[in-house]
Amino acid sequence: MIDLVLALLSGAVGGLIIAFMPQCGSRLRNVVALSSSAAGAIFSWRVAGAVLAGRTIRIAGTNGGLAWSLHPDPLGVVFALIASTLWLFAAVYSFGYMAGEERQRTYYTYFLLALSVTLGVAFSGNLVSLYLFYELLTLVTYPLVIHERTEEAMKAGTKYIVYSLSGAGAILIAIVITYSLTGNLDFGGGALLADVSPGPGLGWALALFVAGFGVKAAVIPLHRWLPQAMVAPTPISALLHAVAVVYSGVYGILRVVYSVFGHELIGQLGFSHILPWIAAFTILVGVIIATQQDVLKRRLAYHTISQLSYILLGAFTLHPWGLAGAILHMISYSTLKVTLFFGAGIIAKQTGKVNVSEMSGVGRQLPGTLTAFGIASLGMIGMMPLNTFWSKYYLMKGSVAWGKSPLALVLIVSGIINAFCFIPTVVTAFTGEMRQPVANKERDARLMLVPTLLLAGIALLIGLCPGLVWPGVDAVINRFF
Amino acid sequence: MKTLLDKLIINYPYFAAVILFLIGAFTVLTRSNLFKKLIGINIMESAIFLMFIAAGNIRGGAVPILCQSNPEALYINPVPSALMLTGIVVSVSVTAFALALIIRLYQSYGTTDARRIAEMKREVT
Amino acid sequence: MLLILLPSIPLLGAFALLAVGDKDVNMPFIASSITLSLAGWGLRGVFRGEQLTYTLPFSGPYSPTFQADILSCVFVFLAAFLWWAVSIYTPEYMKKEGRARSFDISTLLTLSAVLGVFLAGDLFTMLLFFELMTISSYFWVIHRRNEEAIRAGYFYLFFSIFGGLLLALGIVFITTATNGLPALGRGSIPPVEPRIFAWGLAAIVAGFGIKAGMVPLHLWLPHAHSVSPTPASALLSGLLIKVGAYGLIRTGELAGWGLQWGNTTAWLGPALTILGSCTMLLGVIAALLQSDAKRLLAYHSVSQMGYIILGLGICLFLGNAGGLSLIGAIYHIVNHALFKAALFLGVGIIYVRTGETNLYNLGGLLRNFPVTALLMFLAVLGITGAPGLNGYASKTLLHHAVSAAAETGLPLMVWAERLFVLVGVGTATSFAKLYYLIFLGRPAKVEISECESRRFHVSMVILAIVMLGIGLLPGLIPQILAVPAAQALGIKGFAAGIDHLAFGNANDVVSALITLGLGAVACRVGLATGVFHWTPPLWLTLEGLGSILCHSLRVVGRVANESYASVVRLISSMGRAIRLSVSSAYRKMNNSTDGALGSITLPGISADAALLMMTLAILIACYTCIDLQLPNLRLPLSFPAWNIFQQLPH
Amino acid sequence: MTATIISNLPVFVVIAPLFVAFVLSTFARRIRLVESLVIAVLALGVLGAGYLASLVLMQNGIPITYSMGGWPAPWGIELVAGSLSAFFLLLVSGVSLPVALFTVANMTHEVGGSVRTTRFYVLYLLLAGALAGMAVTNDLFNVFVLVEVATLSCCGLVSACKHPRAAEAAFNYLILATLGSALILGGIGFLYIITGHLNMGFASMELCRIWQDYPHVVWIAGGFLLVGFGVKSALFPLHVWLPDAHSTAPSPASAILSGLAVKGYMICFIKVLYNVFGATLIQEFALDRILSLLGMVAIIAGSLFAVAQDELKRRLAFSTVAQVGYVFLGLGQVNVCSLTGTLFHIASHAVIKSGLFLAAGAIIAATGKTRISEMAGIGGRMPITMAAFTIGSLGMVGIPLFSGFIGKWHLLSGSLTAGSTLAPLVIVIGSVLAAAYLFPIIRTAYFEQAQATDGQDPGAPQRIALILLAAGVVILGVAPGPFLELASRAAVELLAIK
Repeated sequence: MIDLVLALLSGAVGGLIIAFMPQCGSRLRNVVALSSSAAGAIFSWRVAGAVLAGRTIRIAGTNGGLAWSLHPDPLGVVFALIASTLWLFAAVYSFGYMAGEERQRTYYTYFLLALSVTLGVAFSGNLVSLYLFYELLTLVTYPLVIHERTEEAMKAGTKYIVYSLSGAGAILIAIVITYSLTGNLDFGGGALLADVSPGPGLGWALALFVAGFGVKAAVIPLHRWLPQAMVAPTPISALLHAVAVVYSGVYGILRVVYSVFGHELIGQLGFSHILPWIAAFTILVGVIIATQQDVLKRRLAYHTISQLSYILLGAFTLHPWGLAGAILHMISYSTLKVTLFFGAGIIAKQTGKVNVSEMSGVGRQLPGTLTAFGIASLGMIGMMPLNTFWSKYYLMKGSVAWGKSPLALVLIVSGIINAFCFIPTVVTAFTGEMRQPVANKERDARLMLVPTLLLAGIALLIGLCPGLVWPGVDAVINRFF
Repeated sequence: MKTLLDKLIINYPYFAAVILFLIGAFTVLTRSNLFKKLIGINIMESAIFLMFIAAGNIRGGAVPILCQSNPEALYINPVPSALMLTGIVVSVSVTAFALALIIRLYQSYGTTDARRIAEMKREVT
Repeated sequence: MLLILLPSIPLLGAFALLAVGDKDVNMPFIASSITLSLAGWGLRGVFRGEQLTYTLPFSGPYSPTFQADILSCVFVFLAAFLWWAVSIYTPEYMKKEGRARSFDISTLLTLSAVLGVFLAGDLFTMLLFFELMTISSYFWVIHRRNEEAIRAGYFYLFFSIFGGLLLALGIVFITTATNGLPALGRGSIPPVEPRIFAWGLAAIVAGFGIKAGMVPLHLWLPHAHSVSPTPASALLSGLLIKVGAYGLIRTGELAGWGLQWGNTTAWLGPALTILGSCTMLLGVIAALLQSDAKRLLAYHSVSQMGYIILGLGICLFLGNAGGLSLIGAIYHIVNHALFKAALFLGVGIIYVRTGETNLYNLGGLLRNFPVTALLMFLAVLGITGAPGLNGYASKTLLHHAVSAAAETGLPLMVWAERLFVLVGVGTATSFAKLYYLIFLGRPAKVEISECESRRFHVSMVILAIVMLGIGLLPGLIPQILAVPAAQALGIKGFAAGIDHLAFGNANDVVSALITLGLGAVACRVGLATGVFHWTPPLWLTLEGLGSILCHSLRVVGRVANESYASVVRLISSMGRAIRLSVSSAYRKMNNSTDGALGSITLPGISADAALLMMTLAILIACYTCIDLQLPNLRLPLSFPAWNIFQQLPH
Repeated sequence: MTATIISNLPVFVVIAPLFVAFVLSTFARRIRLVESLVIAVLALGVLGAGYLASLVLMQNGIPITYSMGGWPAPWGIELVAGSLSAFFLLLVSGVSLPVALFTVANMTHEVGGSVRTTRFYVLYLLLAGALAGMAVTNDLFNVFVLVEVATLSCCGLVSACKHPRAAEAAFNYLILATLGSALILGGIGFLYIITGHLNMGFASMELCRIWQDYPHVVWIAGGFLLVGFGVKSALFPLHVWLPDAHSTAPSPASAILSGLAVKGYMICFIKVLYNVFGATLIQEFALDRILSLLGMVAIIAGSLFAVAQDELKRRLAFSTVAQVGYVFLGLGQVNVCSLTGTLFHIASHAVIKSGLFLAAGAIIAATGKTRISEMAGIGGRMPITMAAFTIGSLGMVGIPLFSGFIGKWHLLSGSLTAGSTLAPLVIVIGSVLAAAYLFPIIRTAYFEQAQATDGQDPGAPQRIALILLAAGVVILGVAPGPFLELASRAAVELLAIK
């Protein structure tokens, strides 16, 4: 119980300390940021340990006829673990990346607040709390998106907030529909709507939920904010726009499918049979668009769009294996994508190069970075020694077992396009001619490089021994099936 | 047709009220002079007063002073009249306030014609 | 434990090499020697019929398993031996190419990966090492770092990645269909869902087929093999593509040798036969047309892989009766590894000394390279199937098997038999051409650098001795390796057949000689008429098709992107138009001065009052019309035309 | 003693501010005394209202009745303090106190001269008294009188500044408001003609008995009342007076006008609608559908207009137009949940909007800038003001944890219960549009590069006022408990009347 509260508060407290600390030095600020994200991670791990061991942790209350509740279940703690662990890495990376930047105080304040809110999303035990933290996440991350304060950044921020709030509006309607059907919004028991007979109201609710959370999950017609939000500093792009924020959308959809509707009911709604194809469409189109982008971060952004739909695909298969794939992909993809973003950030900082076409030869200047980048690229394809293989494997298995083998083919095709997307970059980075002189050689990149390499290592380790993360996956499956 | 005519004749105060109301409304709508607008408002309010008082009237009724000798006598309803006294007070205060405002506008713009005030404002901006 | 130790020795070697820096250590030699001896010592039990297995105690969905049966042993020995032989050659050769250390590291990693593939006890582990092999051998291909190498590298990498993905897909299908873990070396698991199982087999065949250079998935092979440094080419052609063959054999095992489950797997034999025949034929035709020595050899690898795949196909087709064919295939794998490595090494020597691999720029080098010429001659005889050398034995076995299949009367098999003979002639022709153009013929005007090194010849001599030994004792390998391997794989009931087989059969010898003769004649004719210079139009060559494919992929990408961009533009312009019109509308309402909505001015009050009155009038009208039905404000809850929101009918 | 206090409480909360208002002008020169008197009487009002509310909550639905002059119900004027009254009294006193606090030591500058300031306070207290009266009255004609008192004091407040624009706006407002009053009076007249009662309870009973005999008259009465109260409470097509009036008034006046005055008319309308007509007649005469249609139009149109404004106070004024739409939308969905939501929305909007106007006033007073585009970087220079503004905005958009969300939640779920699907959509679109017109202000204030360096947070009373209102937004959002309880009881009581 106390762990849960501490996990939730650690980020917020750190953020507020930084916000109200009078003109502190960067060293002190870094210490606060590191310790509060470390605290968030540690307490999340403790919560996770307790939850996976089968204990119930629940804090709940009612507020004006609306119950709120914090009640982490396996799915929630998996998300919380991913987020809080990666936050730690991103914090360390930020120390290197943000050194010498303007507006660091604002940056770290919101960076840490976002940790709390993300954990809130993960731990929320009913739809109202989920909605609350989902909305707050938008607001807290907005200042991070517009951190550069350029016109482009402001535009991106506006787009981000408009998309997110519209999505949240759709979710609100859907929540109210759910509430009017059942009068209960708690995730604690079985699926909320399990006893409701299928009808048009349910179809609307599902459509609104998916559309609402789909905004943050960047499902294709609703994805436009994501590539533009990449004007944010790299740690933010890495953490928020590849993991925390977009995962809150994905997590929401997983919740909706398994906790609100339940896989049995949702299978009876005709609409649910269209959903995996939307995900498949997003997977393919996203990655194809990604291959055509020249700006590396934009490429990564479109690639994110594609990869997020892997998770959704797994969720929509309504099969234990598909769900296992989705959870595994949440874990694996986040490590790899953060690695990729970190790599892109280091390249941009150290050489000033942001375009793929300029990157020939940077591998010789930054071998460690590009090695990590290369490993992550291979992972994105779904090659064996990396953790994404397992997620892909279970995703495919889920779709085959569900009787939709073409979806497995979609994953294969997407894998090969992924190869086209990143491999040439890495190869030319190592083998190509260096076209321009190096911009910024003196900067000490160790603070950035160490988390990057560590993450790549973790990805490899999980790939070799998926048993490391399997208890979490297993618990999630047992929770819902 | 006969019944309509009957109704008209019997309910003539109401129709007078409607006509007055329309006259007032027409004045408010079409006159740009602020005083005339104010007068229009007053006419409209008078129409409402008339309607109320007419509603309280009972044909052949006596003045509503309680008379011990003839308890069964028909009185007109005194309540609407009393209410309208309040209404008239309200109306007067509104008129006074509006006049004060008109004076202030006249001091600022030198005219009481709404259209000219608008033109002057447009010239300033 | 030993099973993990074997792959990790080269791995440790690679790390050691990374650690020691630029010292001059022939680490591949050391590592492969250790591996070879360790394997010889440790795997001897396998030949007594044991099967070694070892499972790493990992929890979760994947605990890596290793196993060694006789088939694995054959391949492990072959790999270790070949690496050992080639590593003697490498240091001298790499003096010309440079960057020896990185080459050695990738060599060691590849050895580790290859051993891992052969010793893998389940499909996941196999895939793991398979992918590792792809990555490590990729560095061979791009070793020269020039544009051609990079291009070939892309070809190689993308094809291999695709292969890996197909394997993954196949594993998914098979595990789903059988509801079991995909173990290797333990026979087959009956499928629960035959259709999915069949799809899985197809995916796996395609996946391994890519590595094995199976037509039409061989496009990467000639490029990759010809641009990499010669020792790497030797190992690529000699062993790496055999990994594909190994995988195909294991696939056959998984499929229960084709006959157990009716239609589910019965298609596999004929399909592989067709693919094998095509591979043979196209490989040899392409080889005939090459002018580059290494490329010719690379195409020949394709062609020879065709033999092996054909053998496997026939085995699957005939089932237990086709054991001969499987033995032939395994035998041919061994032989081809030996002579193809030798051939590449020979060409490498020529390249090191002359800097030239184009056949038409060479000639008459017999005087300058007598030893090399002799050794190359042996290797050429081997590959063309001359009696007395190793190729003859395996080809004869395969020929017998094909003939046996042709006796079933199936047109496919009859044609396969005819093709087999034809390809034999083609092989002879192309090697006659190779040998003639390099060592015989007109002396060429090439500069020959001095640095005759013994070490070049040592490895070739080792290979030649083994070839000769096998050639002279053709029954040895089948008896100690191939037959037990096949039996362990579950093929029974052919031991009698092998005993009867006399490799010195006059018929076979004569036909082999006739083939050689025809080949020589054809070569003469070809050289005279210039047929070998014919370059087929681009669309006809598979490379051309490949580049067209590549190009069209790129076009698809671009078109997709453009259409995406245009959709986005369209939507955003629509959005902007709507926004503009709305905003202009409400700006108009907002800013107009003379009594419109929004902002009122003093004269505007008239209009406002009018509006008010109108509203009142309308409302009163509404009320007065007694049964006024307001338009129903409810949205329809269900879509009229498509009822996706409704419950499904069933 | 206690019994006396209790029975006189309804009239006390009305009379006290009115009385002080009359007394006030005698101290015109001693502005400090005037201010402290105002604060004192309003604080007393808060206490009284709080006590009344707790009594009502404890009494479980039995209202406290007070008959004026000792005349019992059908003849005399009756004051009834039920749940609705307690709710609105609490709101009036709770909002008018911080707003008055904001004016302390601040108004002389804006209004000019201490005499004028005293007059401002007189009007302010008159308005507060009238609003309190609206909360407790149970008599139709009394409603009209109080509406007129409120209207006149509103117009006075609007014209408090010396600026000619203020006089113009006030005149416009006066004309339209009087027109509205005339209509309201007409509507009351029609009701009186057919029922013969002015007491709402009796009128309702009578109306219930005879409405089928005079359907046309009932319709006309309803129409008159709808349009009349529509004008007063700025329902969309009739809102034309509001933006000018609310943006030219002094900021505290704007706060009280947007926050409370408009709400007073709505409460009256709710009383007339539900206490006299009753739920059955509302549905019978399709008033519900008309109301929700008008509400939806108002939400969308008001929000769109608000987005287009660059002047801060005008934007907030148009936002009021939009928020009024929610109330009418909620009134149109005749069920408990919606009515609860409506009432709660009234409360939350009162708190939020007065906070926003006060913050805007503080900014304008400190920097002299009225346009949003000129306010770049103001957040760093006036942290408390902008923090209050931000909290208010979040509440208005309907972020959970802030008061707006709870009202919207009930509105949404009520309209879904009523079976409407368009209404939830409009509510949500309204929220998004609210974000569209409020968040840019916050963005400009916090995240744009500042050119100017002037401006700082206002003095202590102003800060306290802002903090109180912001805290109110949060408290209503986090722990709405008794307030929501009162609202839902009021809703139940309103629907219980046949």
